[in-house]
Amino acid sequence: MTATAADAAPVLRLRGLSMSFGGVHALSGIDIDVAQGERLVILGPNGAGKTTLFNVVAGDLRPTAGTVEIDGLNVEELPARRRPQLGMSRTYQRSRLFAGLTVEENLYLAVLGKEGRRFRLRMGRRDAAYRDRARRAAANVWLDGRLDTPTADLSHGEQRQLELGLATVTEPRVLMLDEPASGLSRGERERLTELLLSLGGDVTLLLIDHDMDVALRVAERVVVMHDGVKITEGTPDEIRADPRVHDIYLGRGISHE
Amino acid sequence: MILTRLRGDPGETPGGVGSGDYARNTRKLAAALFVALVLVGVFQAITPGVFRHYFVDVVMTRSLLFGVAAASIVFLSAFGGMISLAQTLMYGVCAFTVGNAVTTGGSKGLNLGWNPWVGVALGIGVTTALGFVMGLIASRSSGLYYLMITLAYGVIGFYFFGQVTVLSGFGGVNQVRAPAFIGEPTDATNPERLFFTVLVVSVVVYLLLRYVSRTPFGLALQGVRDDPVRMNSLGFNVAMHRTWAFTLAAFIASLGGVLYVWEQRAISPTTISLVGILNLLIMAIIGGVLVLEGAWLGAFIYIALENYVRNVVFLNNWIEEARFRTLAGAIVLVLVLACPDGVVGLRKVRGAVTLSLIGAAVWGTVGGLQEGDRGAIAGVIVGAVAGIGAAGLVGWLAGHRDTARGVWSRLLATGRPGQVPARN
Amino acid sequence: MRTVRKNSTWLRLSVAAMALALLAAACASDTGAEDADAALSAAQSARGEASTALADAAAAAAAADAALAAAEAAQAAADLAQATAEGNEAAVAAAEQALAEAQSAAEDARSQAAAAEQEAAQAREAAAAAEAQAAEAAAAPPPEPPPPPPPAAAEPTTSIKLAILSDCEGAFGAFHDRDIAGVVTAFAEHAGATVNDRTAPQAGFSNASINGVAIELVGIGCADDTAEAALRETRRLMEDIGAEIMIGPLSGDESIAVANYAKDHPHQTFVNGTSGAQDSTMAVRAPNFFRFNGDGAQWNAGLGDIAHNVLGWETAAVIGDDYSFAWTSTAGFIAEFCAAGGDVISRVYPPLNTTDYSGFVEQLPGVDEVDGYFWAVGGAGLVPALNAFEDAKGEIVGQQHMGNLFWGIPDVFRAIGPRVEGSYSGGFGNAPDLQTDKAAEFRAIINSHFDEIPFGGAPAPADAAYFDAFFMNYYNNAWGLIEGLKAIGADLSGGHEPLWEAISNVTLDAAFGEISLDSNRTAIQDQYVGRIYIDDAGEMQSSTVAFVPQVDQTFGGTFTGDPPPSRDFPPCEVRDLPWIGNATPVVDGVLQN
Amino acid sequence: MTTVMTGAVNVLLGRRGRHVPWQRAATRLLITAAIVFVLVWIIFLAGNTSNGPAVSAPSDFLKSILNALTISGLYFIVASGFTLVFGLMRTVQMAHGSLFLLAGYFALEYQLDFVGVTATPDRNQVAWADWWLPLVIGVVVVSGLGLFIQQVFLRWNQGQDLRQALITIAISIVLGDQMIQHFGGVAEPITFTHEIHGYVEFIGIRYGIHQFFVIGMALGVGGFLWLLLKKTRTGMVIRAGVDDTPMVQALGINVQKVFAVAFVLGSALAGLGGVIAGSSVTSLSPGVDGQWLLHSLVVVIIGGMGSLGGAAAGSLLYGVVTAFAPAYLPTDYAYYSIIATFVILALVLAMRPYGLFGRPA
Repeated sequence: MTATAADAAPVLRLRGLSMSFGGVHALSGIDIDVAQGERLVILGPNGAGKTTLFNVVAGDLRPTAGTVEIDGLNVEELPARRRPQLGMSRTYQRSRLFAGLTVEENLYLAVLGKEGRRFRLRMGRRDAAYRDRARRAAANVWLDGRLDTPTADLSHGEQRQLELGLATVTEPRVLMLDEPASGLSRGERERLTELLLSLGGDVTLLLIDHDMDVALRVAERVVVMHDGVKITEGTPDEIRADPRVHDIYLGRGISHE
Repeated sequence: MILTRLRGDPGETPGGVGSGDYARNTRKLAAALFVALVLVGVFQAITPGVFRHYFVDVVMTRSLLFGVAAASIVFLSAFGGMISLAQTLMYGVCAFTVGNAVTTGGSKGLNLGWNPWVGVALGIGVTTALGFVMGLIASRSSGLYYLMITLAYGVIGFYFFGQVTVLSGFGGVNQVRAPAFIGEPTDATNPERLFFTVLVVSVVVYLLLRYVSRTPFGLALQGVRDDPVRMNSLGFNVAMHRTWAFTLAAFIASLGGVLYVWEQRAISPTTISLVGILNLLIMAIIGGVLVLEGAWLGAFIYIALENYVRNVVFLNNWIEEARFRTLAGAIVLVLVLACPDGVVGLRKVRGAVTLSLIGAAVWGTVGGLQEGDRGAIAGVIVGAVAGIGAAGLVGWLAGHRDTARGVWSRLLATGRPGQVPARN
Repeated sequence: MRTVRKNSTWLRLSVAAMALALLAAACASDTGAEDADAALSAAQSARGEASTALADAAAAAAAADAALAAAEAAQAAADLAQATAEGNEAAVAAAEQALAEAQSAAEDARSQAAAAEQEAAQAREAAAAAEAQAAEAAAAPPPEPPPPPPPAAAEPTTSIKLAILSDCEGAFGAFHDRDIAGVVTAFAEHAGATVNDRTAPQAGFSNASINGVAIELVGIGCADDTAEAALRETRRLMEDIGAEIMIGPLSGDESIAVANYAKDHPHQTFVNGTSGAQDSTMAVRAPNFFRFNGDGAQWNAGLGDIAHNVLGWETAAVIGDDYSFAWTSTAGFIAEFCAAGGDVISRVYPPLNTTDYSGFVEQLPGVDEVDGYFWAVGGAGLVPALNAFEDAKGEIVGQQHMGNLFWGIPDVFRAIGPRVEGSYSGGFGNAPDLQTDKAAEFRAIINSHFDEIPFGGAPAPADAAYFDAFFMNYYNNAWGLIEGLKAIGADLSGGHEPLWEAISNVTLDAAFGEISLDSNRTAIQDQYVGRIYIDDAGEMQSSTVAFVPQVDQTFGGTFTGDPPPSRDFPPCEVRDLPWIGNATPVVDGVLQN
Repeated sequence: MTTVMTGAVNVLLGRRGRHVPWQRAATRLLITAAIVFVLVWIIFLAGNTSNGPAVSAPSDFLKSILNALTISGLYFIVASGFTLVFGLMRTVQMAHGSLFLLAGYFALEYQLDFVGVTATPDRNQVAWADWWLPLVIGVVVVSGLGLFIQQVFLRWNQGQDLRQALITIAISIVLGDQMIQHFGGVAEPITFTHEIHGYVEFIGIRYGIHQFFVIGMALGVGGFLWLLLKKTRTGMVIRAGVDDTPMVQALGINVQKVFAVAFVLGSALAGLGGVIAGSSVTSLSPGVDGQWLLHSLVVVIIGGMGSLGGAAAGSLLYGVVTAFAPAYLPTDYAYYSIIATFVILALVLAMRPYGLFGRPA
């Protein structure tokens, strides 16, 4: 795939997406198109609805209104567990790992989840291949030395790496990362940025981050949200220049985290 | 999450479950346990008559078969993160099915009079199928909710068998035949056959569950235990994993049910009443609900106490006043409060072995002097358990030693605050 | 890390050591445990209070003498029989003479044995050497016994091990001491035993002997009203402690379990405690399970007759728990009421443990649609069911209601409350208010052996047990066993079959009427109907109002065990029951015949 | 095929413009069908049943409804305490049934003592205070015991859900055993005072005033709890605590005090239920504790944990099942009404895994 972001049909299309919990409108009328291979960053202060948006797109929550299309297919009623087969994967803001299993087993489960045939009571040749993939993916997130370590024994940084590994091991077409850099050291953030930039051109990336360094270096396009509403979108430079963004976000968000 | 909470200190590394040193040590415990069991069996086989029959025929046999049933609880909680109180019902359903299928008359129930093996197959089949249905209904719940739903299953099941007189009624099904190779109970030539059967089934179940935990399904199940939300987004059907796990547990429990009905030759609703449900849970708790081997260990300790505690004179007098179940409740209370990993967790406690050996020796001697051989056996067992309990308390105190030290320091220190070691 | 490893070593050591300890304990405990005698002597020497080898020898010698004398007596008896057949008077006289001689010889041998035992006791204190000898004797390899362990035929039985099973927990836990007291009193009265503690039945008895054979109380089992616990305790008593004969259990389901166990263990003998399940004798039919009390149907004999012929009910409705005991209980009423010409127009069986009885009580006909109601609801359901009846149908009038034995138990009918005043009730076959010599004698027997018999763990006067059917049933069952043992000279050396034969033929001249056993080994006994009244002090009491002689378990042929009583068996039909119209009125405890 | 089915179902359920996966739609359809069938059965078809179809025996139908209301009221009183404790503290109070029974026993002992009898008195002997005072005593005693349990065993295990459940299980075992020891095995009832007891008859139905009293008490408890939760500061803190305990803590409110209050309240409701039920639908005997623990469980599983409205809905539904099953099952199967309980549980869980008003714990 060599098509540029601009002329490709949107791989992900959100229309009028709304989500309310009781009386609280976490999302209202979000419209976003993401093209194949695009790297989109969603910015916004705490409580802007970024993670809710992710949850809705990933299927963990069912939207109150609006549609989610992947490759033109309506998926908003499709349970989350069906979406990896469509090429989606995501990470979570706080690591959601399998604490009782080793690094390799964590990654193996991710592969298994995508490839199907899960209720087997026998390890087969296929599983050997899955494990190979898992080990290779571990190397991608610099965890190849820790394959047999129980996840619970990993450091925080390593857990974030594994979190990323779980999302990338399935070689998704749409990769959604929820604050992957949170809690990482400066060096680790550097490596993370490199990793994200090195992703293949056909991988569509959605990224939530507070960290402007990572976000704006990685982003091709930025969407800014506030109070569940899309405020603006544009290239990183446009966003930097937008006074509204300064008002709602840069003014308070950048000093910490 | 709920399980890591059970293990006590929230500060402890979350979920060292099934991994690391904890798991490796548990493996060793398991190996030792099974070697001991096999030794008992072999010993019984090569020296007929040396062993007191009662110990093998009743205490060991019952320990192992309840161990199988308790293992299904432990399997669900250790690998699936679900505490199920429906396992007693499951072995009851199987026992009732077998009973209805094989009895020939003179008993309550359908009295179908089928071949015992057909009955066994039917019992296991029915229980497993029921396990699937019940598992499916409960599968979208988790945590405490799962515990409550399964408890409701269990209690409803008790009323069901008590009230549906076509299948059983309050008096239960009696005169259940076992297959010929187990032998009739009147035929005293080879009473340990049942023991060996139960031993073999226990070992097979243990190995099976260990094996399952390493298969794709087993690993996925552990994933569900650790983080169902993530499993869902990775593409797993969490509810179905819970359902199949519950089904497998029902299958295991049904094996326990078959063995139970072979041993008792009868099954009645009171067996699966709330008391029965809690008894099985107590066994699992004594063993430590997160360690598979603990199921058999817990069952042994419970059954041994149940059988021998009355032989210890001083305890017997106390129990006459205060009742056995009070003792059982107190044991659970102490274990849950002081030693959430169950007895298998005691290896962390320095001196547990010494204490239990001393207890066994002292009480064994006292019991032997007072009551003869039975007193000796009882004393050894009760003493060992008491030693374990004491160690648990000591260990618990040790776990809180900083607090204790803090209190002492504050009491003893003279105007030198801040000297309290704040090690954690 | 290091600590963990160290601990794991500890762990391995501990498991190994515990296993070893267990093995050692189990091995050391009893070499050759199957041999009853060897086990006995091992246990005795371990306990340091049993006979020395010397005593054994002396007792054995005496017993041998006794056996010799018994053989002579038997020979003499045979001669006598032969002579009688021939009609030779002289021979009869000679044979009688021989018999008398043999009997006195046996007497001598018996007293000799007693003396020898006494000697042995003295010798035990004096000779420490004998102790060693005893140990040696005990350690000597016993002859390899055949796998099923009946005692070797040649050796005389020196003692019989007895166990009692009762409920110390569960719904009947409060009766534990009374149950045991029943057995202890029977042995004290009929087998010369000494009551160990006149205020604590659980201390048991000692020195019981029949025909020189000691009866030793080796264990008291504690069940909780469930079959499983009863079976567990039975196995503990019989297999661990090694009892040969057990008296118990208490409740119906327990007794079915125990009867089944008995059937599977033909080298032991079981005598019921106080349970009244029909199945345990009629369906299970174990040859070694005996019951000197009636069952749930028998206990209602007389009620149907009174309902139809005294109260003039033409129609009745029955309501009972939906399980076998209540079915049996209502079956007794239905069979008799219909036999007498009445019609049962409604049978309602709410499930046990029903939370809300209103839906079931609705199914009963109204108070003006039927002449009367028979109640066989028990436990926690009885009062709520009556309350629901009041709510749905109208006030309860004593004349319109009857109950089974539950209405006859003071604690229960007092819980129901004064509204059932005037209603009739079934019973257990006891009638404490009966003014007869035998009843008075029974009461005196209890008071002569016990000062106090605790109830529910609290001290209570022994006299209170007289009113308790549980006590009476345990007493009668133990007594039946004693009579059976006496009939065979307490000689179990040939296995238990002779004992079974003997017990089957026992007839007890019991306090409230003669008790004998039918072919299913259940009592044929007299029954009494009670009626609830309120005494001058305002207390509810039950007085005996009718006496029904010799009711058997088949209920005059109504029941055969197949089909068992159920929701719709027996059907309502006019039949001939021997006791209908033959019930004797009882007024102020005096039979009016 | 799927689309057609989904579409059809959507039309049927009146869901405009939304796709519903067909499994979920089928479940809904099944449940709708089940409800419709039950209604049609009760109203028109129930021929071979003890009550008969509602159209031909309307007074029986009304009677069943009244019975259902009475038993629902009792379920509600007991289960509301259970659900309150769970909602706030995430504690499954397994000793709830034991407290229920214990309060009953205390009330019984004191009632007998006050009336001056040793066994169940006649209603006319029971004066007003001879029922109300024992009620208060029973409730106060188990409230105290509840406080003791909470302070001694549960407080320092806050947040460890399962451990707390196991602790209360152990406590219930000990309590159950000791109650047999002290109060014996004979079932005994508490007696309503004659002021409460009495009957009204209308359109051929006889209905007890005390049954109305039970309904009234349930409404009173419901109203009290509603006022407490909605209108008082404590209630607001409790509600906030249900939603987010750490947040409340962070606001500087003494959560421990609120926990203690809630636990005492929950225990008191168990005790209140025990005394009222012990005077009406049950008598006090071993095993009743487990029975009412089951009732509490079923109510909150149906209604959803931690929700007062859920407890009310669950009680009502469960009460209807309890009262209608024996009346409207075919006569031969009326004995198997326990199965109806299981079915209702299964249906609710199939549709809403956390109960009608529940949320994931």
